[in-house]
Amino acid sequence: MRVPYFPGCSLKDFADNFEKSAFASASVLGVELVELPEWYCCGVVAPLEEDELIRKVAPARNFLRTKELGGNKLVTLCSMCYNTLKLTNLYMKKNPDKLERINSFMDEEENYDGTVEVIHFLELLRDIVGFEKMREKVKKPLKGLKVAPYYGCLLLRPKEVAIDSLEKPTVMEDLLKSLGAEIVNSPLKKTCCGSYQVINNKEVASKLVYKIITAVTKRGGEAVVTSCPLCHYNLDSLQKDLSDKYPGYKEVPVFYFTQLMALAFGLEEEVLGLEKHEVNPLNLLKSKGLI
Amino acid sequence: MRVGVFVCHCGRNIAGTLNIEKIKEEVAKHSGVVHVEDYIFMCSDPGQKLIRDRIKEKNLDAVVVSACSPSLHEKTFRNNAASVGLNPYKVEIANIREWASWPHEGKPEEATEKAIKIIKATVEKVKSNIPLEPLSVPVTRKVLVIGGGIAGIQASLDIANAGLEVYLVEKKPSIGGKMAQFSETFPTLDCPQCIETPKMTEVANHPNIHLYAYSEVVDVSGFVGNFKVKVKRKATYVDWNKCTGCSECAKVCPVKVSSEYDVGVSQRKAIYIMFPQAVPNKATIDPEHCLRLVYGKGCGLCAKTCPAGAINFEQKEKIEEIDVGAIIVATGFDVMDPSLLTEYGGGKYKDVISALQFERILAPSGPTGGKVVRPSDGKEPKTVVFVQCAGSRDPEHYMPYCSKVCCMYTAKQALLYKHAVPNGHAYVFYIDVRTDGKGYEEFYERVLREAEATYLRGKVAEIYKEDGKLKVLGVDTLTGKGVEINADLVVLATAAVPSEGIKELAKVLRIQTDEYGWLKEAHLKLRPLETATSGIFIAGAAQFIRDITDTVSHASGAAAKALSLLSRNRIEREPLVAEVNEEICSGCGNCVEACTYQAIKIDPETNIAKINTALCEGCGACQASCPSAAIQLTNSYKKQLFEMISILAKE
Amino acid sequence: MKGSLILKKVNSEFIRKIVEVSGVNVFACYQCGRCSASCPLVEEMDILPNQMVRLVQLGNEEVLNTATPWICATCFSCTARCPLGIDIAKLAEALRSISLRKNIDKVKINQISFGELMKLPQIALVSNFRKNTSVS
Amino acid sequence: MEGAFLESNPENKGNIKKIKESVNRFLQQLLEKKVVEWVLTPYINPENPLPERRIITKPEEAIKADPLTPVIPGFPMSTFVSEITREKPISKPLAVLLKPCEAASLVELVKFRQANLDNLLTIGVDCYGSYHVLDFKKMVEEGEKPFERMINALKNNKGDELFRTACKTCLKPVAENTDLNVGIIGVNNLFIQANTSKGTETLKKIGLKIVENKERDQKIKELIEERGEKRKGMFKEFLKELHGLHKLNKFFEDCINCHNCMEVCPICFCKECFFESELHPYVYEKYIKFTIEEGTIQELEGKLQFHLGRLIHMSTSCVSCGLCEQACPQEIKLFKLCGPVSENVQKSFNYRAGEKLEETPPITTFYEEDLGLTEKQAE
Amino acid sequence: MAEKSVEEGKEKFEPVIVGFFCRWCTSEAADLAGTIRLQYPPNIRPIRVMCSGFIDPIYVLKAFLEGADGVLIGGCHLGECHYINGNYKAQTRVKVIKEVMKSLGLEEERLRLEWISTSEGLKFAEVANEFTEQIRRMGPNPLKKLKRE
Repeated sequence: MRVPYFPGCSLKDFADNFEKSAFASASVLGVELVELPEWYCCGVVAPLEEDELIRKVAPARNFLRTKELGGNKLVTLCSMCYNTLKLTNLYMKKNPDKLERINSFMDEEENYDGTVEVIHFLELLRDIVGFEKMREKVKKPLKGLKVAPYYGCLLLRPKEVAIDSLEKPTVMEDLLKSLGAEIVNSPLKKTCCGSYQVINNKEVASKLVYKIITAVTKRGGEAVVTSCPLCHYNLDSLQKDLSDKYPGYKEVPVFYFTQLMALAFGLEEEVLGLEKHEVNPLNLLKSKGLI
Repeated sequence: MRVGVFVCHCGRNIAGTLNIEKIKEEVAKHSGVVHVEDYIFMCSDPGQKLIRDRIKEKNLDAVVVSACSPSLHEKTFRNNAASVGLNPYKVEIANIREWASWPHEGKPEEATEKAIKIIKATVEKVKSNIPLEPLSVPVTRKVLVIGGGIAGIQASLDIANAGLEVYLVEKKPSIGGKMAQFSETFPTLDCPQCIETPKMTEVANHPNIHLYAYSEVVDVSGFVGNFKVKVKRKATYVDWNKCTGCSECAKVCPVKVSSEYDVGVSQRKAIYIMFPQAVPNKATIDPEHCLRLVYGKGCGLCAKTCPAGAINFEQKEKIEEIDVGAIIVATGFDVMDPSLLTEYGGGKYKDVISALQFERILAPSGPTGGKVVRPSDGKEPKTVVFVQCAGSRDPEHYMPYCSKVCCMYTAKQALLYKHAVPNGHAYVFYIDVRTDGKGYEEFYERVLREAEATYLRGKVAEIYKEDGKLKVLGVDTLTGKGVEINADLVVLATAAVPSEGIKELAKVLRIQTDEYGWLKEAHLKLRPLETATSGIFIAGAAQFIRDITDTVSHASGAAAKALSLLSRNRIEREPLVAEVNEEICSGCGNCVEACTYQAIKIDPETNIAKINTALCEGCGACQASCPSAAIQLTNSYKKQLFEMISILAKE
Repeated sequence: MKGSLILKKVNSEFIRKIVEVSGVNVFACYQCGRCSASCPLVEEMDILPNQMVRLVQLGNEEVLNTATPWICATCFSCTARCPLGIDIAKLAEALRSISLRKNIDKVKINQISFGELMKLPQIALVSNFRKNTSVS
Repeated sequence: MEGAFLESNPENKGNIKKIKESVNRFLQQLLEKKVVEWVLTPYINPENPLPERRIITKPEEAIKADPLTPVIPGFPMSTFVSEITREKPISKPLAVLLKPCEAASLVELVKFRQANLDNLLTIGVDCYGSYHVLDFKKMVEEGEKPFERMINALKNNKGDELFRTACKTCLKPVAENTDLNVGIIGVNNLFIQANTSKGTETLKKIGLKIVENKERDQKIKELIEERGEKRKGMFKEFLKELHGLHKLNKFFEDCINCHNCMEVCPICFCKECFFESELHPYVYEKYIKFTIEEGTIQELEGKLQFHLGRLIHMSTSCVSCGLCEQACPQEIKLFKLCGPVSENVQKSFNYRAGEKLEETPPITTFYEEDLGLTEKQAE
Repeated sequence: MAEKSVEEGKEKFEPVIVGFFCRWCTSEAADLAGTIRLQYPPNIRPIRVMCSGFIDPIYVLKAFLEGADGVLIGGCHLGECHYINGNYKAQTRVKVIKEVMKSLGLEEERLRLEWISTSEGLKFAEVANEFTEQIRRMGPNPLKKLKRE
């Protein structure tokens, strides 16, 4: 199966381990993510103003490229790209007059007709591949690894774009269970990590990360799993300071779900890009006999 | 055809805008019109006399009164004409006030033009009207009351005391409804056992009331005054004629099931009496859990124990048919299942409960004997958080409406809790406190002083368990601060919702529900006790959530409506029904499909449509479905419509 | 914010502007405060999200000088939980936009140290600039 | 699909004479083996170039049956079936041979209780196309053989310019609702296709060997696809020709209000047509009156009322047989109107007339989803 | 007609609209509009019928053929029909007519179906205003021109 894929900025640099592990595990499942030949910034954190349509042009271009690839589904890995593209797409579908104006901004290109569907890689795995099929491909079950799924905001909110139940999501839990991991359910799995506020208000983000991580460790969690490069950055890198600030603070490694997939599928360690992590996951993985 | 047209001035209401002389002049030219006359108030005594005189003098055989809306005076003018021997259906109203003079005040000429067209079209209609006599049908002077809560009980007693027979059908094994589950009632703090139980007993002993407990209405046919009702009497597996209600059976029954009456706070047995004061006070076996009934053999301990030999595992359900003239629907309400409120941990945490469950915990006759303990570990909760509007006033996620009684019962519960746990503390999250009833505001004030509860103005965001406590995340909008409370027990004032199965029942009764399932009244303001189907009335919270005071008043109102309907032996119906031209009918059955009331059948002998005029409501859907003009509505014939259209459509 | 509101005339021009930019009908709000109860960053804000809505309802332009819209991380918790379906995240965006369109940037790239810049994921930088600067 | 080959002798492959003989032998067997008592079929009329409709009861009569004839002479077969079975089901088993459009209209008539299928064995006859009665007559008179012409066109798969417009755009070359089909499309030999258990039983009773035939399925599919393309283009053209009141008026310029189109229409089953009732101005006296009072205008209104009104009545059930066009003495191309309009109406209700017996016509059912409400409410 | 305002040398076109109003809701709404003196154009000529489900499509056709420039059908909101589902029937029938009109380029916008309940006097006036304006913009029923030719 070949599916058009939108990477977005971070997947090409900061989070290239996310992309690499996703590509590798996708190919185990017979899925080929075909990168758009030419792509534009998603417009990060959906442009919400009603009166500035120019910000929605880049997503429209991405959808045109998708159609040129001969697809009508566009897959993203990054939660923020997913959210932005999906929201903008829905906006264009709901407001044909606005879509017309957006189209008028792209004079040389063909008009976008609103027929592309944006899906997150998690949805593809759940709805098209199926977790049962994934279970068959597991070579190294993540036995005994207590992981806490962390959704953050943008996969679930607002409700128009939610890939799962808003209040009680299970997609990551089901995925990780199929890999053999043990699930730790934290009530803060939908709480914001501080997002881009990490730049202006590092303290704010830091406090949130403290809450999120301690809620996990309190419940016996050994690792956090996410699907967003920004969540990953906040949850991973801000922990260093927390150890200094709070005596007895227990650091936990943060993974992208695709890293755990690759691990369970028995792929080579180098696709995981574990060296990029601030909180070293090696000890944990070794202790569980996973590397 | 000799048509007389009478043009009313309605003071200046009509004459102030319309050119009466022009109207008279134009209308007089219309074919068939032999007399035109105007008067300042046609509906006044002299005005009516004028019409009567002209009918006689001019030998009129049809009359058009050009005046106000037919919904105001159609009856008046028809009766007036009838008094001098003109068939009332030969009188039609042309509405030139609401439809011409009033809405076009600034355009007198166009308005006059429009009025002339309306009058001419009405003249065309009345010319082809045929004289009709009202249909008179006998009535069965008995009433069916569906639902045995306080509404059904009150309505049944009112009707039975007036001397009419009542069939009271209740789906549970006992009557009493929600009220029997309450601890104490606001604002008087009476216990329902003291005020409802006597009424329940009265129902059981009343010679005019046939109580069908553990029964359901499965089919209703017929029409006002003549309903035929099929009632399913479910198998109780206990011969109620023998059962004495001694409860020995329940003592020996080995199966424990969550109690519906206690809303899961306690357990009952597979053979059970709903509660000690149940009426009828008879045992019922729950076939889904009884070992004998599930496996078809074994157990049978109850049968061995029963001193009266009342247990009968072979009992079958029965369908009984009853004839009634009116039906009162008093099916009440339910509360939203707390497990739907996932963000509040409903259904997930044992100590997040619904207010109805808390009623049972507070009730002196409840499973804990009135001792307030929490479900998870039986400990006394020291911090209780009440969350109001849980599922109410939330069009985005749940119910958009205000559930109306929660403010009051939450206040009551906070007070009763304080009485039971003097060193405990209650927090109440609210959006607005609504106390719209006699003595309610006073009661709320009493609670504020006496319960020492902390009222927080804000809606709770979410609840989760942290370190053994229930963490409630809320806000106090008055101080502008976020709020976190670590609670022992959370009580959700879950939204009131229509009772389960009401939509199916409404279908059986051919009455309407609104989008949530509340029964739809004929008119929200003026006919709140009636449904659009004549002869079927609503009592109590089935129409919309209401407190006990209002429910009882509403039920008495419904009873009065039913009594007034059945005060005579016959009732009259409008004779405007469909009729078939057998020569033309090809028996295609389109009309059968189009008829909502199953009033049309194809006669298998002749292959021609036949109408049961008793069932026909006169909507005319059949005539629109007929490709030839074989089925038509009396006095709305296609010919009439065609003539009217051709007048109105021309420039 | 102290002082009393002198409501001689509600600044409907300001409200109209907000509605135009956000597409949100702020009058629907009945001030239940659930947005504030749901907001993970509420501790850092000078006024609560529901108060932000309130000020807009009153047509009070002072809302532009509060920190709240700038602390908002667009996590949509408020939007998702609002019983009336009011998109409060959109409202915050509109408030930011109105300020930003006066060419006032809330962050400057040169305030971020080079080390940080190299470390931060691209997504953090771009999203921050999108929300906090007039360059888009 | 399954069914049986009638012609096992490979030497006779595609022999036109043999095809006719085989079908008739099949009908003969139906009667001989007492599968049915009667067979209602087109029949050679020695007096007239056009076939007639006849009920045959004796096996030997089957020799002159002409079920494959590429013409519908006058009324459709479904009207005959309606006449016979409307009042009560027939007493003895009867086989009826129907062209696909006739079979479809029969289904609609059953829905409107105008025909009864009890005791009926319905046999569809593949129809590659049929000729206008006048063309057919002329051909016969001039010594050309219309049946052979049609078969040759079928064999070469090139259609025939002379086919009726309804046939050129027909998407139902094979009947969908019959117990059996006499198959000539997609087969070299004659193939009797069984669609129902009753059909299969019949084949067994006659002693035919039942086989699968996928090749025919494929060929039929291809034919329908090819026709579908053509139909799309032609319908678009037709509607363009009729677009707007002026063009419509021009279209009906020659209409003489004879109502032959209604008379022959298989869907128009009313005992008295609403448009011929006293409410309508083309009743003789009224017609004169209007002519005197308002010039000839009423004529136009009367025509439009009749044709548009009829369209409103029957477009939900129209089976595109095109007989209205054939019946028009003024040669008004009525199929250009009812074909595409009915298709649009039926599409909007997601309904196809004559397709399924259990489907109710949209005009008698009031489903919310038909009206696109579910979508609206979801918003 | 009284006000013959002159527009570009032409008479202002005053459309004729035939209204079929359900007696349980839209007729009542029209009454209400009058009672509270809402002003709307006098172009709509009303017929009070039992139910929108009573309306035979042929009536609509008849109105157009008699020269009406527009037809407005008013019924109860879906789910609120006095006869339970008459308005669904109306909707189906209107859909057939509209589909026929649309296919033949007969300006199906000249036919409008609206749900107006008893209490919606304001909506009635708004619909009357808006529909009259719409028909005014569309111009006269082409049949009138055809008749004159």
